Amino acid sequence: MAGEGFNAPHVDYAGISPVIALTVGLVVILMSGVFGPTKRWAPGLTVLTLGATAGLLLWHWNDNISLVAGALRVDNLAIAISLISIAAAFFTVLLSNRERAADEAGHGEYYALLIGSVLGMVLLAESENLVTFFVALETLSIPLYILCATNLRREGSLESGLKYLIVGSLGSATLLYGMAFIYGGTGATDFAGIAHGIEAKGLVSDPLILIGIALASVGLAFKTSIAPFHQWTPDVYQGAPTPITSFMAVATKAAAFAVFVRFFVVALGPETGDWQTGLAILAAISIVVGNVGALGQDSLKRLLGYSGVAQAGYIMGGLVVASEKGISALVFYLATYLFMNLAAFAVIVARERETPFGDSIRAVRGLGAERPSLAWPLTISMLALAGLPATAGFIGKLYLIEALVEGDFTWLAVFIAVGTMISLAYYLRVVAAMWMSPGESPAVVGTGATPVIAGASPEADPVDPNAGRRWYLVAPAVFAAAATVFFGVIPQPLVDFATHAGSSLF
Amino acid sequence: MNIDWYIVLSALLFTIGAIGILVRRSPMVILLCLELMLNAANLALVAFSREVGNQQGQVFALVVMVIAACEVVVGLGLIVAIFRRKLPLDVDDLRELRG
Amino acid sequence: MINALLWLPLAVGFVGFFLPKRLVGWWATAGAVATLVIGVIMAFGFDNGAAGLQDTVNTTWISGLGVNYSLGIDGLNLFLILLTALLWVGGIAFAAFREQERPQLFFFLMLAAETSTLGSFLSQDLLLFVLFFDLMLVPFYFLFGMWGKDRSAEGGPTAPQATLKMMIYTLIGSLLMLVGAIATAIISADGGHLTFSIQAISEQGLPLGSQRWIFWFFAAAFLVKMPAFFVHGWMPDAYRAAPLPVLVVFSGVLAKVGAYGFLRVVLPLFPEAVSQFQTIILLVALASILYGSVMAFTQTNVRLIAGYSSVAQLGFITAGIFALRADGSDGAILQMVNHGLVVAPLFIIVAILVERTGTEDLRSMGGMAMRAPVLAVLFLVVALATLAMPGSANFIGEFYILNGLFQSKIVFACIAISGVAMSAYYALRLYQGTMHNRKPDGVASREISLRDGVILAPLVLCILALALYPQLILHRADPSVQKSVAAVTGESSSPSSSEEEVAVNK
Amino acid sequence: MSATAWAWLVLLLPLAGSITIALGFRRTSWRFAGIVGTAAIGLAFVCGILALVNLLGEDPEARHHASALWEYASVAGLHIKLGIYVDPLSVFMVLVVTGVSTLIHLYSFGYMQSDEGYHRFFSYLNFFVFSMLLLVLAGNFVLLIVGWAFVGFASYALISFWYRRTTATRAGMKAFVINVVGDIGLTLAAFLIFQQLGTFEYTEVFAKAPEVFHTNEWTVTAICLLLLVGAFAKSAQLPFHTWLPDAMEGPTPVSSLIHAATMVTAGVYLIARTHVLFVLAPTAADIAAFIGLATLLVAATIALVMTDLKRAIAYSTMSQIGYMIVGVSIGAYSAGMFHLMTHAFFKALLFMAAGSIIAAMANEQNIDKMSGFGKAMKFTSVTMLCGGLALAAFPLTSGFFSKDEILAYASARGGMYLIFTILGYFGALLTAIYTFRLIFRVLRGDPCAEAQHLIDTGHVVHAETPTNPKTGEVEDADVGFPGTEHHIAEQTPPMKIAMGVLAFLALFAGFIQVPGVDEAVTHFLDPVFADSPLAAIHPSNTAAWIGLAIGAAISLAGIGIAYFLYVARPETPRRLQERFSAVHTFLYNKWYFDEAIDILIVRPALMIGRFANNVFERFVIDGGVTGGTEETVGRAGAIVRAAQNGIVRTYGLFLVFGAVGLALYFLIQQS
Repeated sequence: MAGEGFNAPHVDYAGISPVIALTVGLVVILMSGVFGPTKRWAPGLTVLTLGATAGLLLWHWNDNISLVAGALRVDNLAIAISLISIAAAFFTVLLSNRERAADEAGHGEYYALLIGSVLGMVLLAESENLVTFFVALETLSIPLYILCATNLRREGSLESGLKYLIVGSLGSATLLYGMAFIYGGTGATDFAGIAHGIEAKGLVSDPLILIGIALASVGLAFKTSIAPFHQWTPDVYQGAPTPITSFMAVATKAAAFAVFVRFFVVALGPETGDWQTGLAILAAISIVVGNVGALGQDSLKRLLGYSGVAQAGYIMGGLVVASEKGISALVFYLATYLFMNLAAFAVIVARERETPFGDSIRAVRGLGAERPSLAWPLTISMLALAGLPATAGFIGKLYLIEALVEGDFTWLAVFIAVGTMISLAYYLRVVAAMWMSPGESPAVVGTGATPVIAGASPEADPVDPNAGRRWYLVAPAVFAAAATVFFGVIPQPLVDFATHAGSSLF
Repeated sequence: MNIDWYIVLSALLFTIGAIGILVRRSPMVILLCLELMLNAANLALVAFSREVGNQQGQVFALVVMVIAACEVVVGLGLIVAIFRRKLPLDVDDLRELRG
Repeated sequence: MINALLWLPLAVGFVGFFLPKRLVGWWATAGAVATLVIGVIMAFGFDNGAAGLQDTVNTTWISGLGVNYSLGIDGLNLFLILLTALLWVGGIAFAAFREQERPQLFFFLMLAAETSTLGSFLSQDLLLFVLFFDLMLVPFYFLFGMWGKDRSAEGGPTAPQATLKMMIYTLIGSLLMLVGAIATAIISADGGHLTFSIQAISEQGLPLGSQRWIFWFFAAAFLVKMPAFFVHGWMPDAYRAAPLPVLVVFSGVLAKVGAYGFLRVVLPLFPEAVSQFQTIILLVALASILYGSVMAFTQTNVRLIAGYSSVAQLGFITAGIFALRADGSDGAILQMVNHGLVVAPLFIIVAILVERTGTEDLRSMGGMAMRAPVLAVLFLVVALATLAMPGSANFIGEFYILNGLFQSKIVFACIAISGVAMSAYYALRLYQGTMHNRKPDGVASREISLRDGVILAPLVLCILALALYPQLILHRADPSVQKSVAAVTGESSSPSSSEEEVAVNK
Repeated sequence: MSATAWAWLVLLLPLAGSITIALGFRRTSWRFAGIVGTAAIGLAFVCGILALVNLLGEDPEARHHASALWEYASVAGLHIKLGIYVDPLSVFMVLVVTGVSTLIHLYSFGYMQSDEGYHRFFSYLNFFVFSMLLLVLAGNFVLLIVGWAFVGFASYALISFWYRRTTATRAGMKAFVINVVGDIGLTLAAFLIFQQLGTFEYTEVFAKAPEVFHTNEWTVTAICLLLLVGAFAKSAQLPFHTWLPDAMEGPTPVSSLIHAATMVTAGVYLIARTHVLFVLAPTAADIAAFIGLATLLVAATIALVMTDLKRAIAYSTMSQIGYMIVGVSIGAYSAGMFHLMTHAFFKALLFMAAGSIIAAMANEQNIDKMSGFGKAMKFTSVTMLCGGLALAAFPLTSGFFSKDEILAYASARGGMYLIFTILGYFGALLTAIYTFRLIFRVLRGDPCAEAQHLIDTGHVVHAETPTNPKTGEVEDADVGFPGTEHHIAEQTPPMKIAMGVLAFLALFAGFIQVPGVDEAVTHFLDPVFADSPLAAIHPSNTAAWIGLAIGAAISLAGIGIAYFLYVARPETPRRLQERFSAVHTFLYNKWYFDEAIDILIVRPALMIGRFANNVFERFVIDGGVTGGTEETVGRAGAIVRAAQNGIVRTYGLFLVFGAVGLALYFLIQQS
């Protein structure tokens, strides 16, 4: 129209530079996949992208800026969580080395999808508006649906992909519907506006918003695999290619919790008292369900899936109290969770490749004698997950419990204690398998029928008898384990990191 | 005209979609039902946007359509893959992972 | 100095990994001896009169969480530390004399266990105490599980099962204690500066309401550890599984940590709750005494005789503490040391007997005194000390305990003392059953080897020395004990003593 | 040097002896052990004499000294010193103990030759003497308990000296456990004393007790009764006596030292020592007296039918201790102590004699199999006769004076205490009978095989394969005596000296305490008991002499009856047995005390134990506490895994339900 100049929203390119970096990286890798063989340098590019992004994020450390008309916000919480996701992605790249899934999907696509998912996570951690929130969530999920299914030769892989897709979409649909209601109730999509709307009316008045919150929290609980919305977790964890599982276990949880926190603390901040108990109950349920579910699992990935449910319950504690300390504890725990899990998954990958037992617990029997360099990391990670002292896991639990008790949720703290106690039964089972039972001679068991199908690389990768010595598997395991112990003994740096992240919301 | 009717309709659609997912066993149909649910949400969004009188809802709806498309594409891709693996196209038979 | 005492064993253990298999045992022994020497030196520097802590260390560990790294020595822990150092020398040396598989790992774990045990005795920060308290279990988990005895042949559990049982049992308490500890700190701080320093908290005080439940969280941890009657379910399996050199230190020291915890933590921090639940705990103690004794004289497995006898002994110690009189607690401290000093040699002797006879069944032992007079004499001294023969320090210990109990709760004392008669029976039964009567075939009645003698003799000498001069421990422990007890009774010193002064003046 | 210094030396010497022998057991010869052991005790005796001299040097009121080495365990208001208390009473005991012990060591020197465990034996024996001296010299109740328990242990160790004999080990265990029960009694008494008086020191206790307690106040009565538990357990009074007969499993010198002369009389000493308390608690004192009386009679009756030589003597010991208990309880302190002394002499002597005979019988102890040793073993039979006469209170022997003094006192005290006099005399009659039953059965008659063998060859017989006379199982030789080694019974000089000296004392020791003439013991002990009102009571000399006359008559009568039964009409006993078979079996089974205790205490305890072990531990602890938790958790796990059925639609369902539930929760919680 005449006379009316078009005014685009001001965009702070410095602020969104990490996002841009990721996007560029994604496009480049994808393109490189289109032109010519990428097996060699796709991983390199990925690492490069991740590194760049990490750098850009660190550059914004201690900033607190709102981007794109309040659609995104870069603050320490976002950065911290993004860094965790990126670290997870980085480890995943290492673990994906010589991974069959990557070959079958084609490396360009595989790593592009990985970056895409990371992009979603970074956005999710930053998002401060229902729209960006939803978009980011899907950007995170959809690549994962595919990645889960990339190991085409294994039925489980496809199955997990489809299951994840169906249940996941159901979850996001629910979430979306909840968002719609919240929008309807408050007339705003940005968290600040929602907070205003709620403050104006008060939750009590408006069932619309209540239902909205309920549905929204279902969606979030689904992504963070909080019981009873956890059921995809074990199946998908087991079915997906192990590197992807490790990525999901840590990164997805981290990002989802980030937005979980932001949404509840910022948007629903004014009415804290109304949702705390609800979430606390969810947390308690998942602690119980996760821990008892993990008992007697033979698949390590499945076991870790259930344990992930329980851990999510613990982490939820940090959100429940919605205090600065709580959020810090949550971030701290997520950070330690990164190390604890990756150590375990690295070992599982190695054993998958060098023994015919896949991810069954049989694969790690006698590991202590056979491969100490793998046994120690797995042991440490198990002890840490069980929250035993001198590991970061203990400090994490301590942090959470302290926050809970301060926030008058001592009963949830007791739940954590009891849950931990049950968890010993399965964590130590793994440890016992490694140290206290003789190794199984890898009988020549076929690695499962691998029908040759179009679109998949013809060569089925053989069991690699030396996987346990590959630097790209041992190094991550050892590093993660070392970090777990280090932060168990000298937690101060990580505590500071967490407190910075936590304080940014208040 | 009162907004309630729109909400009721969208709720109806949403429920139909949900029930569809719960009762149908063909992945295809399930995908359709998912579409249905998302569109129910869209309807709600648009309606609300009219009520509260800002455009964010409608923008949101547009975005959702894109995302819905992506989901369907991925879904179909998986279905094709499953089909090529000669696996049953029945979600109930895909239960190797359980327990 | 105190840091050296605490960390030296661990350091030695680490170095052990880089030594050849032959040497590591001796290296470990040397390390343990060095630790003992440090301990003795500190004991000489100890100011007997003082009630407060001496040569303390206190630095912030995790600022955000109010956790300090603070250690200290006073009358309560001085001799327990010496006991720990001494018994570890015995246990390690005893193991060093024998073939161990994976010696580096074995001795590393042993020394790690020593460090964590010393830590729990030394730490003056509530959370540090809890940390070490839990940490103690980890090395023992591996020691029992990896070098333990598989009982599945005789219908018992395998070593890993037995240890898992122990872990879960003991961690029930410990984890609840973690929650309790945090709650204690937060409640006592309420809103103010958060600290876990036992000193500070005890000055701050807690409201009775919170004392009540926290008391039970702590009591659970300590009673399970002892073990007390009804939560001793882990003990028989664990004791039968444990490798004997490890059992020497385990039963010699770890049980005491629980009793020590009552004196160090529970009495000063939850005085009202203590006096409120005194009777209940006394009942538990009484049950432990009777049940332990009764079980001890029906067992036929020599390990279990010793094991159940410790249940009874720990019952006495608990009773002494909860007499809530200075003399009772003084006796308890003395008795902790005594019991450690007798039960450790007892297990060493049991180990020797098992080597000679090839069985653990008392009924198929006997008649060894003839060819092994020295062993017989050493055993006799130990046995007499075990049954608290008047003239032994154990008698003085029990005399003080029972006197305290008698003056505060006469009925309990009269029932408890029956345990003395029973102990006479089972201790002699153990001695006669192995040393006297006919020698069954297949029992190689050989004299104790010089090397084992070198280990056993010093311990027995300690027993004799203490028998001549128990005052050594009593008057060093007394001031601190008076302090702990005064926290409950609220009097500067025990009522009897004041009345005693009057009486003397009269 | 002061009396206390000598007393410390008295304590030190036996301990040193014991340790020296123990340490030297590999390198030194058996002679060395024997000499060192005997010498140590002998020197201790000398020191005792010197202490006595010291004490006599002071004026009677000042004849008590306390001395402490160091604070043994003194915190929190308890003051327990390592201290001794020297006064006429303790010195008197010291002299008796060390004196008799010296002789018995001398005897053992010969008797235990050829025993593999020679060093062990003397080490133990010295340790026992040390403990006994600690007991009598202790300056406070804690140290008393220590000595009390030490002698208990020593007695255990020596009873089960031949530890390959299950009979011996079992007897030892029995003795030890019952003695521990006694210790517990003492300990509780100590606690109560501390509660009331705030001290354990003798001097303070006895000083304060009269101020604090009223007569027959329940506390002081309780204290005394608890003390009595200890005293009776040690002195084998009813119902704690059952261990004493079994204790005869030990070597005979042990029986004569511990289970006749010294340890078993500790109870008497205890009552005398704490007479202050008993004066304040007359009820308790009377209870003690009556139990003593009962024991006296019961034991005497049993002794009448015992066929085991040593056991018979053991029962007579019980009954003689009964006399002493009666004495010190009713207030005849010095009389009681005097009887303690004389009894030590003649009973030790009797055991020694019995020992030689048993040795000559190749460890056979059954008197039915013995006869005619009068000819075979002259010396032994003479000494045994001396002992027997003293025990039977034959006129002018030591036992004659001591026993009658007690009874005279009882009559002098009058009232219900006359019972003690009357029944006491009855007991004396029984005593005379059973004593001479033994003597006649063993010494007279024509020699049995073993005796004959001894006469012919001059050597005692011994079985090629020695067997345990109790069970008949074959001894395993490497425990030594009674081993294959050929050993001489009475011939060795040391044994003869010991027996000779004791025989002399048994006959003539009485003359130091002749009523109205010289009452040395009484005068010496007077300062100790001066504070007791009962000490004032004193039978008039005439009464005492009348008593003696009656005693003499009874003793002679008893001997006469015995002669009639076992010599003149040897078949009468059998007829009596058949006539009163019920009575006989009852007595022969020792009034079924063992059985009663077995049913009332031992079996229940073991049953509880088995129950706890097989039922409680397995089902409640393992099944209930542990298993229960495991099961619930496991069940929950099963449920969760069942829900995880792999069908995606189920997951959807859960998700939807979850959503609905959550929505409802929010709505309800809000409205």
